[in-house]
Amino acid sequence: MVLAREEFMKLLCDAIRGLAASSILAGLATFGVVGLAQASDNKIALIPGGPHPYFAPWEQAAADAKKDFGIAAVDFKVPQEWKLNLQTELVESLAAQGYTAFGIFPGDAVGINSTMTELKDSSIPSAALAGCAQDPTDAAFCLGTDVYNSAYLGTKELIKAMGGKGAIVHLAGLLVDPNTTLRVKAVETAVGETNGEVTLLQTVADTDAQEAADQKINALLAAQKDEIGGMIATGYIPSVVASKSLRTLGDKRIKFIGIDDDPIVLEAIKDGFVAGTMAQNPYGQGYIGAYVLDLLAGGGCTIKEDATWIETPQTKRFIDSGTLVINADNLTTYKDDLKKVTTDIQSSFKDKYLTCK
Amino acid sequence: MQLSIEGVSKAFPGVQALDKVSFELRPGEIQALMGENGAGKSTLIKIITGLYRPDDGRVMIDGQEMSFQSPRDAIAAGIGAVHQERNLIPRFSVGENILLERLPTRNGLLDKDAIHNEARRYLDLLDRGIDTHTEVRSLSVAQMQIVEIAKALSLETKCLLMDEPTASITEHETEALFTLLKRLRDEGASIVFVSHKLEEVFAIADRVTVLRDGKNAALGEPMSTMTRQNLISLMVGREEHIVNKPQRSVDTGVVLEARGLQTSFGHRDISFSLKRGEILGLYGLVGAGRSELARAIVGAAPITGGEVLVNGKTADIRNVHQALNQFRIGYISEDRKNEGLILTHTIRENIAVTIWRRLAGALGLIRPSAELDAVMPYVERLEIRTPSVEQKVGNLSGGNQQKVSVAKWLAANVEILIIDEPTVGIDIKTKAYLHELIHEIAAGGTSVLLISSDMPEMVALADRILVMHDMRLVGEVANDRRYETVSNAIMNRIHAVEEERSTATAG
Amino acid sequence: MADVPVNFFHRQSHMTDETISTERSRRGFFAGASAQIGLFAIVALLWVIFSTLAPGFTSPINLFGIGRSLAVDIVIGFSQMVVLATGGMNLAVGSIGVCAVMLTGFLLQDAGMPIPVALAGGLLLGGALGWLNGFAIVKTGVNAFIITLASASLFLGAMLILSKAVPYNTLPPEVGQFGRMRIWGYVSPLLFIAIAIGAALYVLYRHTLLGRQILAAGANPRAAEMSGVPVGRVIIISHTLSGLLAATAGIMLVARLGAAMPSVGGEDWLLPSFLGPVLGGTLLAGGSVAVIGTMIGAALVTTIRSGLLVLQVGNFWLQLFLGLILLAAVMADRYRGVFLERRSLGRK
Amino acid sequence: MNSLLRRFLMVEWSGILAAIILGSALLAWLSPAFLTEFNIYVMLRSFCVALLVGFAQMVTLAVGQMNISVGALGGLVAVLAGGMMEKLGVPMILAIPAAIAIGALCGLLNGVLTERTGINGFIITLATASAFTGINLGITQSIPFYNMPPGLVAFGSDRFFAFPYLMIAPIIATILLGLFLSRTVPGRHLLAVGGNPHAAELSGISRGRITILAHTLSGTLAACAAILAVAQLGSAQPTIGSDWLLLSFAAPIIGGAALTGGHVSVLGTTLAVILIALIENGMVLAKVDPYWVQFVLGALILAAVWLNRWRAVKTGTD
Repeated sequence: MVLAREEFMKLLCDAIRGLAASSILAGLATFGVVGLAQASDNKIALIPGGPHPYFAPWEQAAADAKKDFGIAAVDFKVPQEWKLNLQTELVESLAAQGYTAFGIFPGDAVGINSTMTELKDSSIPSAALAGCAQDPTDAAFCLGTDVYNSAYLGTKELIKAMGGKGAIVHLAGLLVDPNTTLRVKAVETAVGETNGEVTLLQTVADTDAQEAADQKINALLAAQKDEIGGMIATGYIPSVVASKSLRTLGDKRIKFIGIDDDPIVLEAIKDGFVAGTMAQNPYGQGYIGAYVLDLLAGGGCTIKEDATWIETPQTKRFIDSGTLVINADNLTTYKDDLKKVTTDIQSSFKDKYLTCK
Repeated sequence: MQLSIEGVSKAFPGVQALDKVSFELRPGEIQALMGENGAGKSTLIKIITGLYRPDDGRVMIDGQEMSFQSPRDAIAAGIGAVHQERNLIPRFSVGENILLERLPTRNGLLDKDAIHNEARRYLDLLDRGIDTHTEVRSLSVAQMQIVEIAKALSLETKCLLMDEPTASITEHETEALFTLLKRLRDEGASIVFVSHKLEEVFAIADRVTVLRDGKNAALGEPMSTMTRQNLISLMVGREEHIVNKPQRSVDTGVVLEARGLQTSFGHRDISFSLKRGEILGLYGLVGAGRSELARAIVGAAPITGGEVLVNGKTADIRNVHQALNQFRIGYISEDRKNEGLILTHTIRENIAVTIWRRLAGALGLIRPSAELDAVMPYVERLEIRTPSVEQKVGNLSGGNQQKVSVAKWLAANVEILIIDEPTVGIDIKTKAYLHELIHEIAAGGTSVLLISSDMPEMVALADRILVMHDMRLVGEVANDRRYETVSNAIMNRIHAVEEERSTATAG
Repeated sequence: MADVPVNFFHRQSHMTDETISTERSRRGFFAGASAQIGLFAIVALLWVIFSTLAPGFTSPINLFGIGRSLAVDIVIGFSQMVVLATGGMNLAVGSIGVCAVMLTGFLLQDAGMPIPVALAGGLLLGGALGWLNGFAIVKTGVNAFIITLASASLFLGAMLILSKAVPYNTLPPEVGQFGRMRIWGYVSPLLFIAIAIGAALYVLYRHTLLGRQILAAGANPRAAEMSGVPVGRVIIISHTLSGLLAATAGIMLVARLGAAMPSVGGEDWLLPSFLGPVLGGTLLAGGSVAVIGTMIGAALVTTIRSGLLVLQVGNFWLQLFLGLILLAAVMADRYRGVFLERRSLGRK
Repeated sequence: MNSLLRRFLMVEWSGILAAIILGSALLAWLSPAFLTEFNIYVMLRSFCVALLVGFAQMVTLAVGQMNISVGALGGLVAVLAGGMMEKLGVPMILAIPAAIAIGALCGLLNGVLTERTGINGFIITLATASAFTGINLGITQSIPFYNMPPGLVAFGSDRFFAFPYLMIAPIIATILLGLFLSRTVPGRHLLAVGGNPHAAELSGISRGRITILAHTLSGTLAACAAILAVAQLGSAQPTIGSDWLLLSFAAPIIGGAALTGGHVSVLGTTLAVILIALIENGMVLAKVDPYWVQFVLGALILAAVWLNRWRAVKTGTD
């Protein structure tokens, strides 16, 4: 039964590959004059840290990139669980199957490095997408949200929404995740810059699981909702849970900045319970990532070492995939803004960051 | 109920437990089922009660062939049983245990009053002293046995199988049970009675079936035609009985001495001495505190006062490890399933457990061949019947298990051996053999403290007999191997103490 | 408590009896080892199937990957197995592992110690934390589940407090090179470490005083105590060994990842630590271990997972097939055992 | 009076209760927010799901089994309920019972597989856990169902003073389960099989059927917990249940259950869940440094268990 299914899927894959090849040929015939990007026979895998709604747009991004850039295959491959060893096993297995480039979200910014080194040793380029791998790293570049900057800007935004003074609380993710440490620092820095006008009341960590987040955030509100002037969440789950708790509480006095565009958060922004959220650009990360990896894997291009990389606490080769604040004003238009950012980065990437033959 | 078993066979890996065995039970009779340990009695009972399915042969009730898939079916067909193993739920109350599979309910919920009233009815037939609300795990072994019997009775089945029901209960309770069984028989019930105690079989059974090596040695012979001797020879295949060992006087140095011992069990002022090569009997009724004293001596229970001297030096024994390795004292527990043996381990490992330290060479390595060499002499000497020493002890019959638990302490080669009820639930042949052995090791210079409630055994073996009653030593009796005088002397001591106490409380 | 028969765990006893504490000599090697052979046959069958269906399965890079993750899983399995042998369990394997990882990282990176010293430090810490578990269990008499549940939290917490969760990612390059090293092109040296530990444990349980005492204490603590086995000491030693093995697994991961991170270990190790031993035939009730079985059990899971990855089963459905194949494998093994048992009876 | 105290101390969970009282007093003194209506509501609400999860494991422990799949099963039920309501438009009144029935069915499957194959329940439920998670992820592709009926969401967040409506379910479950285990025939048989399987079988109790019953009940309870989690979170998240496993064992065992079966305590489990909720709430209230949270959690669990142990040794109810 199972095997029959595998057989079937293999056939299906072959069929799709055949179709793709013929359509590319047809495409070349038709648009040859226009000069569409050369069709490549690269197989690119986009790999998130684990199953997570944030990465859902990658699937579409992969399909679009494959079509737009004429790549043999761009596949979205998800590790079974949010565990480093499952992610690395997936990468190794795909490498064994002949994938030629990898766009990886480093679920663990440090832990992924040895796998990237191994990929490089086998001349397979890899890039960190959505989040960065910690230097020293063999990732070709990092295209994503600068977690430090995002948290810093978010805190700034929050302070602005609070009118420049008050006490805030930071809802952080897994404490053992190196990114969490950066975010904690970023929030502390932003608070520090107010010269005491704003104080950091408390940092609540390990809010990455639904129920833990629910329990901790509600307990926090119960304990000090009168003292709290604002809250910032730097994780997907606490952002969702806090939006919901504030709605339940019906308290619009407490200002809240979340992260990512989960429907619950957007809804809460619309109804005024949430001041804003730090948007990221998952689609753009996947789309541009696939585009660049294709260029690198083909051997035609190499990374330009002296390009105008942004330097972050995590890595020296960072490209911001676009960080913007979604608030009531741009709630309906932010997607277009992000699209524009995506197009801008993609069209200038080759010249800015690559050396091509 | 007419129960007939025709040509039933049952094999286990390595053993043919039953080989074309027949058995026939009529309404209104008590039939004894006899045989040595391992003869196949328990297997037969498990087939009748639906726990095992026979490989071959038929089980018929009132002329109809039955095929029990589980004990449930057997109970439904009207067969109740008291099994040899303890079959109670430790954390449940006595009442619930008795009525376990058909707890009375009212409106879908358990009717606690009904449970206890109902259970009370059956319990009262045997013993009024047990409260039906008590949790079973806090009962004594004897009380648990009573509960088991009450549980079987409560099924009110027409057929009752009793596998060693009297093994751990007092004489008084046994009498009550017998009266009851006879009454049930007269009311038309069919009863199978399994026991190693010949006296009991003669006292209660109408007919007897004997098994030997998984085959019928006798089938439904009337008891009236039987004598003790021919019943024994049917079981063991030759004549055998308990022989008193020659009287000895041991006049050597003291190896173990207790001075004014007190324990947390309530022992007070226990003083005695054990000489080299002596067999010192410790007699007492169930609950007198003998096993507890033994446990305290070997360090398995705390001593709260007084002192123990080994070879004249004060010995502070904190655990069995120390007792064995430092003071060379061993204790053969009466509770072989829980304390004596590791049932899931092999014979080899069970015997060698006490000598691993000695066998271990450099880096603590044990060579299996050395282990085997150390173990085999005891397996052979004790005639432990097994296809291989790699057999798990849990698969052996009770008698062979007991031999293993003795063997491991023989292997340990200790100077002082405390032997606790060595022959309970053991067939006559093995019992005689163990007696021979105990005598032999004492003659070889090992000092033995023998705990037993089996008076003939005590008289046959001990050089001196200490009498224990209610956590105190109440006297010492010299053993001249004359059963009447010795047993009278012992019982007199116990009665005297009882009387003293009742006058004291009356006064 | 002690009078409660602990037999529910024993239900699987026929399918499991591996090596140690079971019949062997008279019934011959194959009868004794048949349980592992069955599981081994299933693993082998899966290898045949996967390599036929997906040629990438036996490519050097994939074999190397399988071997390397298997090595760590095996040692994690061992760290649980040694306490299962005493009838206890250790929920703190992951926490001990990560503590050892972070100490090793600290010694290498911040303290600048030479590699052998740092490794010894990590292992020593693992052993010490294990000893602490064992000591608490024996002295308080509270069951191992609760003690190690609490200590898992304590150890992890202490690590966080001391390290502030900052990873050590500039270790000497030799560490990472060792983790990436390939012998004959497709074998990781880590696999040899795991096998060497397996061999040592096999000897421990089969041929040493301590091993025998551990198994006796696990099978029936009261009987063992009454036979002169120092049960308390044996339990403490087993927990120390468990801590040592957890630390070993952690340090193997340091080599594999080239960094010491606070995110390895923890709760993530919990299920894998039970999976190998239990699939391989170690009884949860204690008194038996299956060293080779643990290795094969871990191999079974790694094989299925890797095979499904190579076969490119749909993104999110992989977990389902993993469960189904695992179920099929254990059932096949079980029925093979039942079948053999029937046949051996039939011959008599 | 003294004997009353002694009798109280004889009860096995009295140590845990004492720890709760002690802890509450301490928190009330430390943080004025502790006894506010809203905080009590928050604590009660956080305890609902955890309690049902603890019960789901408790019934399998009672019969001497384990259910590794509680969380996976819960996650599957949550997304199935969510999917039915959002994608298929099934009304809440039908979708919830149907989802719970599916949970019961999954439990039944666990039970039947364990019983028929004779394979250790640990392995079986480990494998089914993987299968359940696989179906969950396959259906959702890890994207939650967001649009839950307002009635359900309101049920999950509304309150009557400090009393969350959500708590109605665990209260009913506690009472029913307490009655079931102490006062009904199948309940007693369940404990009998766990306490001494051999004896139970010899008494004519069908061990197989009782084992299957326990697993089915476990599945049902896990499913109820999942529905409560959906109501509480306001969306059907595929990650529901992913962190239930350890909690599911910790609650009954801290509450006095024997891992070997045959002995569980509904009240003990409840108190253990309260204790855990209290510790977690207290750590937020007391503003414990995040780096210290894990450490303090472990230390407090250890302290509570040690207190109970000390009590047991002192009263001889070891």
